[in-house]
Amino acid sequence: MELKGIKILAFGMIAEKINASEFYLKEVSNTNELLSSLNSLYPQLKEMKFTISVNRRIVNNNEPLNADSEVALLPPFSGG
Amino acid sequence: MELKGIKILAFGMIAEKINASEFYLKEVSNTNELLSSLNSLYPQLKEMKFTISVNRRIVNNNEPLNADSEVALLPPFSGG
Amino acid sequence: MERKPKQIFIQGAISSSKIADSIQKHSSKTDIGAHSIFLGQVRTDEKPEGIIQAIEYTTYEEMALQKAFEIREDIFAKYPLTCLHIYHSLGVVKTGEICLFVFTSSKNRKAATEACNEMVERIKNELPVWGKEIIDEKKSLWKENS
Amino acid sequence: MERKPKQIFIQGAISSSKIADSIQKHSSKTDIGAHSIFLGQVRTDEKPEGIIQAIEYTTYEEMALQKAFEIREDIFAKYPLTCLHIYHSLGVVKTGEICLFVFTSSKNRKAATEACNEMVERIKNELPVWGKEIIDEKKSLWKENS
Repeated sequence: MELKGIKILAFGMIAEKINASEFYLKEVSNTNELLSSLNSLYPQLKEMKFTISVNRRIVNNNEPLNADSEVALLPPFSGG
Repeated sequence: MELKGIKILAFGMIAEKINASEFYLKEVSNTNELLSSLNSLYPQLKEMKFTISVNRRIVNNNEPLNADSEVALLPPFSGG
Repeated sequence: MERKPKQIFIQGAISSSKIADSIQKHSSKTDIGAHSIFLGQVRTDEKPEGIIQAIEYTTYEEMALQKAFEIREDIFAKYPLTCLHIYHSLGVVKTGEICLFVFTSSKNRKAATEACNEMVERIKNELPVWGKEIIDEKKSLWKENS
Repeated sequence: MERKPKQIFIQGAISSSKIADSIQKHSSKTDIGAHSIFLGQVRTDEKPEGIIQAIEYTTYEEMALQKAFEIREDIFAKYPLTCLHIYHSLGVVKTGEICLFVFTSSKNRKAATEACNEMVERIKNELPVWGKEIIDEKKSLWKENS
């Protein structure tokens, strides 16, 4: 975490908008901080709907993050 | 009708009970008369559940019959 | 286009390749978004008289085809379907084999699934078809739909 | 026996022969009386941007397999099923081709049909899968489930 920060996966239209399917963010210790950080880094995400998963579970409240957390940005599902 | 009477088709367990899938009945001018006639001819049908169709339509009330009527004795359906 | 009663009966079991062909044929209909399929399979059943090995189906064909046609028209009027197919076996179908194939297709899934369920219920209740459950060469029972 | 997440994804379209094989395999399970199958087919759709030619599916695979496993366990706990199979396409699936195959089997028809419907709803709502609707080499839209 000191070196690269937390790994963030992006999918679907989020990955398309930010032009990356994987990136790292430093100095975020919970999901609220993550959201603020994303908003300043990628203002284009502001008007987009997405949920956050931590370790493959969707989180609805502020969730602590650490170096091993696997975080993902999930736009609305459209399988089937 | 004068010669052979009305044609009666029998299916499933009814055909098995009376040992015939087709027979003729004389002097029946409606389905109530048909039922009485069946009861005396085939007493084994008395305890059996079946419906009657005339010209491929199920009848629930007394229905007139003529030489051209296609009558069938239908035990409970068990397709599928 | 006037629709007319069409054949729904197949002699013996319905093969999985018949089902695959039927699915494959719909790939040219690109307005379809959802298919719902129901398959009835002959089940081993233990009765006091013995174990069911097969069911032998008979029908009053003219009436059954007319009734299947009416049900089909009702379902087409009720649901926005693209296609609706029914196949029912006649004669002997062994346990593990398919005896009923109902196939509905529509733009969105709700119509296809609801129509398929309703179709199956109506077929079981309204088609003059009878199943004789065969235990061995001498013993059989008349199937009852629950 | 402990059940574990298993692969549900197939690269490209789901073929009708794959579906037939899956049906055929169940003929040895003679306690089955009913199968319910749902198939999702990629539909031609006219959007202001153009006509949809294909959908390209991507997923967050580890999460999707875990979620599919959880849904499967829930459905098995809720309905008396014999079998339950799910297959979903990844990559490009053209209009007219099958992208989703859900297959439930049970002794009596009610469990199979209800479980199949519930499974399809949950897959659409809960699996992290995304469809990109392809109009041509340059244009595409992100699919939204209704």
